[in-house]
Amino acid sequence: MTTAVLQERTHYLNNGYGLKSWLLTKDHKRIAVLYFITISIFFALGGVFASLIRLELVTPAGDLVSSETYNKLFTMHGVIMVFFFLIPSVPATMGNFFLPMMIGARDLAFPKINLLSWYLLIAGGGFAIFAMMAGGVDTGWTFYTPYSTTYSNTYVIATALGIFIAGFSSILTGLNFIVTVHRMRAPGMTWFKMPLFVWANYATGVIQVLGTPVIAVTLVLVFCERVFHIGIFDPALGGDPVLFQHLFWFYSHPAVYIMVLPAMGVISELVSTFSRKPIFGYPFVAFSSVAIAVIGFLVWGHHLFVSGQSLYAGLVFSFLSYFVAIPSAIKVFNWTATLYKGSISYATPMLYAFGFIGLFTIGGLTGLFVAALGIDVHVTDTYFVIAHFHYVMVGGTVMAYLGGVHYWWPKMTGRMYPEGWAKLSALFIFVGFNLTFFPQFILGYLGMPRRYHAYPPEFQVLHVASTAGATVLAVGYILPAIYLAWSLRYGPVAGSNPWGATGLEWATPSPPPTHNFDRIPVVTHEAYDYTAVPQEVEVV
Amino acid sequence: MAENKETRHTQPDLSKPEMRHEHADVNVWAIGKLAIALILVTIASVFLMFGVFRFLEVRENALQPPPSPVVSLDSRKQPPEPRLLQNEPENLQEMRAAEDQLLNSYGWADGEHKAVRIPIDRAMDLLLQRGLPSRLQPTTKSAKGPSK
Amino acid sequence: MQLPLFPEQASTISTEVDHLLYFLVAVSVFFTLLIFLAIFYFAIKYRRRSENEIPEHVHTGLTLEIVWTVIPFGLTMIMFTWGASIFFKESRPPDDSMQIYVVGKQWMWKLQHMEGQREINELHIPVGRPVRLTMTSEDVIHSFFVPAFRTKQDVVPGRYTTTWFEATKPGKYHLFCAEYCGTNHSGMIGWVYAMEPQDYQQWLSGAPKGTLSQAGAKLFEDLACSNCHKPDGSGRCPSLVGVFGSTVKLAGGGTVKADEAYIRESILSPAAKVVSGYEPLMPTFQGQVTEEGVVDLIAYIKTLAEKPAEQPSQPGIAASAASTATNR
Amino acid sequence: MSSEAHAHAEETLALREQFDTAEQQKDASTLGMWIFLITEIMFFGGMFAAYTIYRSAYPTVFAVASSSLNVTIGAINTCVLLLSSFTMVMAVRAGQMGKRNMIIIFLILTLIFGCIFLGVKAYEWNEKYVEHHMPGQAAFHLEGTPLQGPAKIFFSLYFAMTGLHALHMVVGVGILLTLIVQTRAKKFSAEYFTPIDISGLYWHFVDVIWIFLFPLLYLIDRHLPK
Amino acid sequence: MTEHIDSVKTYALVLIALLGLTVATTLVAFVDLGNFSVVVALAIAVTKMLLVALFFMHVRYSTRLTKLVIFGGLMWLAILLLLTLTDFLTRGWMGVPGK
Ligand code: HEA
Ligand code: HEA
Ligand code: HEC
Ligand code: CUA
Ligand SMILES: [Cu+2]
Repeated sequence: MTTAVLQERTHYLNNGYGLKSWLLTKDHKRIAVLYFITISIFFALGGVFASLIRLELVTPAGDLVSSETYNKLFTMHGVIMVFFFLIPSVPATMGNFFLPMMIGARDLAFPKINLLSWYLLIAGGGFAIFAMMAGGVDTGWTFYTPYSTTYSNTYVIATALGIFIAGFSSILTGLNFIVTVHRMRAPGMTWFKMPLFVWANYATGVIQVLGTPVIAVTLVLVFCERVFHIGIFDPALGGDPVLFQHLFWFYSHPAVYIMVLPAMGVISELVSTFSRKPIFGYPFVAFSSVAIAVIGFLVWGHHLFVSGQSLYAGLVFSFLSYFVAIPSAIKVFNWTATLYKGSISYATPMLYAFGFIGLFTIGGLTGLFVAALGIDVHVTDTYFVIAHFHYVMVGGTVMAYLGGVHYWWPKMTGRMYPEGWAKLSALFIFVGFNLTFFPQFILGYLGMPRRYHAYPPEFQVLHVASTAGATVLAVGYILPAIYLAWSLRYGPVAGSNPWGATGLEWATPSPPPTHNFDRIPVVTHEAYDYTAVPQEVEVV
Repeated sequence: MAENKETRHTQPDLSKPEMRHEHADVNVWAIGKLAIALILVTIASVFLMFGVFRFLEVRENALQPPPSPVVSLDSRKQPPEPRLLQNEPENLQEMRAAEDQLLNSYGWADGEHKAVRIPIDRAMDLLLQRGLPSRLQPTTKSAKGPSK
Repeated sequence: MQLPLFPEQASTISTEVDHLLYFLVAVSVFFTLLIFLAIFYFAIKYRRRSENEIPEHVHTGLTLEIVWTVIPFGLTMIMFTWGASIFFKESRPPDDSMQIYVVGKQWMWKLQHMEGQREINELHIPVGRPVRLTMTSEDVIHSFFVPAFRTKQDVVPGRYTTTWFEATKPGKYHLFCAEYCGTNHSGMIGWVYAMEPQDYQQWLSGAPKGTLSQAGAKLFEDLACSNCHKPDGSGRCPSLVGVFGSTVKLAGGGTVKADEAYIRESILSPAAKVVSGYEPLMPTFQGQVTEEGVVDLIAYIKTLAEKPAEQPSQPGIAASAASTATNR
Repeated sequence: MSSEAHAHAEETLALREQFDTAEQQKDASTLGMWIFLITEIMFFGGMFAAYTIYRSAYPTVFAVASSSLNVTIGAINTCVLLLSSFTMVMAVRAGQMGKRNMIIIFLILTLIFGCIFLGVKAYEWNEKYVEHHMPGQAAFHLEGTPLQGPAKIFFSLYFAMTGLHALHMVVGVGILLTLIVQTRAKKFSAEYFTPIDISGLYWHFVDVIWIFLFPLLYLIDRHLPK
Repeated sequence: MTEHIDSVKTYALVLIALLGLTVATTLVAFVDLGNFSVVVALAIAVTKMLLVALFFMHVRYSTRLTKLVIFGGLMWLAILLLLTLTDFLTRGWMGVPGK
């Protein structure tokens, strides 16, 4: 299969050239590629801020940057990573590309709205970048009032507007996914024959639709208060800053499940394909995605335990926070059980899946620490919480994201990634990650507060270890950027089903044609039935 | 999640457009029941917390030192004199201030406004000038200047 | 090269928090090892031998699913109850605790002892005695955090929040501000000195300026509270004698316990809760009195209690001392 | 869908290529609009939550501040909006029957009622501006009195909620105009009138929001003497 | 798809009911029902919402999925309000300022 043959066949990549064919495309696959480029840039930007933070924290005294700059660094790092990288990461790239193909549809329900979602993310990102260039924002990614409304004199409004617009991108993506799954499945593709990746993205869509509007209106109220001093959150006029925290976290906890659920969907695919076995307890794993999405809306008060919230509410939210942990436990155990008596291959995506299950378990279990009222009083707003959420977000979602990128790379680009380099970078990432964030658990329990530009000298050794880990991690992330770009030109040509996977997306040539399927597939087999793996599609 | 009853043996006739996508949707009735169950569990846990709150409160109150009898009095009244000093340094400091005030100020020394109180320094100067009403031995002249 | 790995245990609650931590660490290590070892074992035992090998079907039963739902649920309920009981203990100061007022202000802590000592970024407390902090902020949200005591409580502008601890070990412990509050958030730190009781008394009797309640009395005059609030309750304003700690009947029904938060609210936004039988005549003193001023006023109002039936005043200095002590 | 009707409707049917049948497309659009309306419920829900908290915290102040709003105008405005809902549903009914000129008549009527509502709203806001009830204004009418803080919160909630509602009305008016233009361009038929149908849903939803705003903002404890 | 088409009479009746309820809620507000008046106002508003939704928004004939979506939306609004109130209504139960 020489590269020449590849050029002739028209597929979604060479079906039209030039800027206009990309910027006005309605093809869900092209929009996915646009998203992929956008969020990689935001990830790099957020990563640069993270590296500067880690460099600053090498010394106890705040001597690399001024405290104003440091405050802007971690704020921009948090805002860009959460709103412009992690929330769109899996749903907007792999979700957009593969959800329609997995259920046998030609495209999403509303392609024009799908393109609008991308433009909204770009517009929102534009505002955030403008705010950053013009002087940055220093309120933390949580924008707590009254600091964000009255005392901060940085570009709060521009950043809030950026997040407001990007929020609608997330809402419309969620809406698109929900309608597509309900109305556009191929004949025979009942709900229980759908791949678990589709279940996870469906549940994520539900959260995006129900949660994001609340932060949108909260940002509008912050905007009004900052411009008109109207007092909804201003204590001097009788407003209550804790009300802002309630409205902010009503969205922001479900938002963390927006970030992790699609990643869990990817892991279900990887674990099944690379152990060549149907997922153990398919209905339980499918249901736990929806359960996490729903119960995720009942627990936001666990971010307010010491914020002045009443003790009674603390009891209620701590109790419900433990409810939300059970579906995650069910998922982890079912993934591990799938490996039993499987035929396990060590391809890079599977290494990332192993990494995800291990690190998500550690991250999730530390979530149980901070959900316990007695412990959270001591560790809230310390590096313990930083370690908890980096374990589940960076050790979890980013690892699953990279696993998914490598898994579907041959299908998206028609090229295979270099296996050797991929395994090396996975190792760098796993080692670098643990060296960066495990010391932060110890720092946190010692009492090192978060968002500190200077700290007492006795914490220095752990900070230096964490920064050393961050450099290894940075190398780990830069490697894929290089060899994946390299593989576009020089990578070996991939077949239509290099992994022998069962999804409908593998029943199309790599890269797939614009209309996905010549004939609408009829689904007769159960999900993950490895006796009926779609055979190599002969390239015409 | 029961999907539509008849299992699909025959191949759908793809020529007709309606047959080109799956119609079996989610069993809304089952989800409705789940939603109701979720609401009940949430409300139940909110009230369960009421029980936990009461239980912890009773347990905690038991550990508290018994309140001193004085406190049980109606807080509007204070026990009769003499009372324990609650804040010794404060009381000591106030007593000294009161004494200084008495010693260094002008004022009526008695109710009938006959005798006057004058600051101690002033009194000492006057005493020096007037000399002490010494007993009859004229010989011991006061060491200091002439008596007035 | 210092490398502490575990914080000091310097308060009664710290040992209890650490015991819960050990339990959680044990559960986490167990499940982490369980998952990691299972992955490694399965990955090696069932590694792919040949490319087209299809593993036989494994029957997925319901029992296993129930087992790994019920066990984690049981564990979480233990974690919740244990955590909740510690939290309850941490939130309820003993009745006999020593009162300290804390005012957080952008990038410094102002602490006031009842005896009048005012400290900046430093707090001297006796060991073995529960200390209760009533805190508020003059600008943004701060958070009073002493890692060695395992206690933390946000300090919210516009209302009071409370925390308490009882030091068990004399020493010098870090005080941090844990809620982001702007440019110098990392500079808003200080020290808590836990001292033996005798050292504390010695420190206490250093050079107290006017006590809190004295400053409050002066303010009560300056702000003309006195010409509305007469001790005998004449005129159209309620007497404040003995109001602190009593339950006040409100206009429009309902009662409220007159604690520090109620008194503060009556001063800064009187319209919020109006005493039954009175008109909301009282102007707001928002902006005319600082947080410290409110704290002084509260300290003064606490001392207002009905004078017992007037005893024959003993003559001489003692009388004046006794009388001055009571006629504030 | 009988087959011959299906063939006839083919050319007027703007069937997007990713859908197989018109019914599937209509279901998808309706479901999509309803999910969008749910996001609107949560959008306004945030403000309703703030309203609930502050009303329970400052009941008397909210009653006093609410009494400064003009009830009669509010009631009339509510009736205007209900009328516009009626004409909107009549337009949708006309769409179902494919009667083009009836659609246009009722759309125009809905447009008129919508503009009346916005006009009355503008008048009310201006009156508030004149009476210094705007929280942003320096000479806020209750300045200095103890009620000043919470009253500002009531009025900021009042302006935020009615403002965003008015903004949704303006968007609705824009949609109505496009619909009128499209109907005149013969885009719709008895088989394909989905844009009118889902615009109707949007319009009725905005009306329902006002149905809750009116009592919650205007009618707080009106029985109390001023 | 020949969806059921309502008669003008039904719509007119619903309109009259809505207008009537609006007048009713305005008048009721001037009657002192204590804190019961909020309940009445909300009850009237909910009935008006149901009228508009069932008749004007054709929820009566729409798919069960649409009804579930509406029910879900209202339930989430209830979650936001209820769980926020578990904080604000229980402040001060510990008798300690701030808890
Ligand atoms: C991907 C993101 C993600 C995920 C999935 C989670 C998952 C969880 N989180 Fe976390 N969290 C964040 C992102 C995330 N979190 C962020 C960003 C913050 C801080 C934001 C800020 O302040 O800036 C935060 C903060 C945060 C807090 C507030 C800390 C503080 O600021 O005081 C709390 C408190 O309860 C919490 C709890 C939990 C819980 C109980 C889970 C559960 O869902 C975890 C469940 C998983 C498991 C339990 C592991 C798997 C189970 C087993 C291996 C079986 C054994 C299990 C049992 C015995 C139960 N998180
Ligand atoms: C959501 C996702 C996310 C991600 C991925 C990360 C990634 C990282 N984060 Fe963090 N972080 C947050 C979310 C995230 N973070 C949040 C929400 C906060 C709280 C903010 C606040 O308190 O307000 C926070 C705060 C935070 C802190 C605490 C700051 C403080 O409290 O003072 C620290 C400190 O060490 C830190 C470190 C890191 C590091 C070392 C990484 C590393 O993983 C980053 C490594 C990545 C790189 C080095 C990028 C290099 C790669 C390239 C350049 C190639 C790619 C480019 C192409 C493909 C084109 N983060
Ligand atoms: C113009 C007269 C006026 C002035 C000046 C005034 N008050 Fe008041 N105060 C009142 C009235 C009337 C009430 C009862 C109505 C109410 O609760 O608002 C009251 C109530 C109070 C209460 C609650 C009493 C209770 O029984 O619950 C406190 C405490 C209080 N005032 C303290 C102060 C302080 C401290 C000052 C000075 C800084 C002050 N007042 C100045 C008129 C006044
Ligand atoms: Cu004060 Cu941070
Ligand atoms: Cu959370």
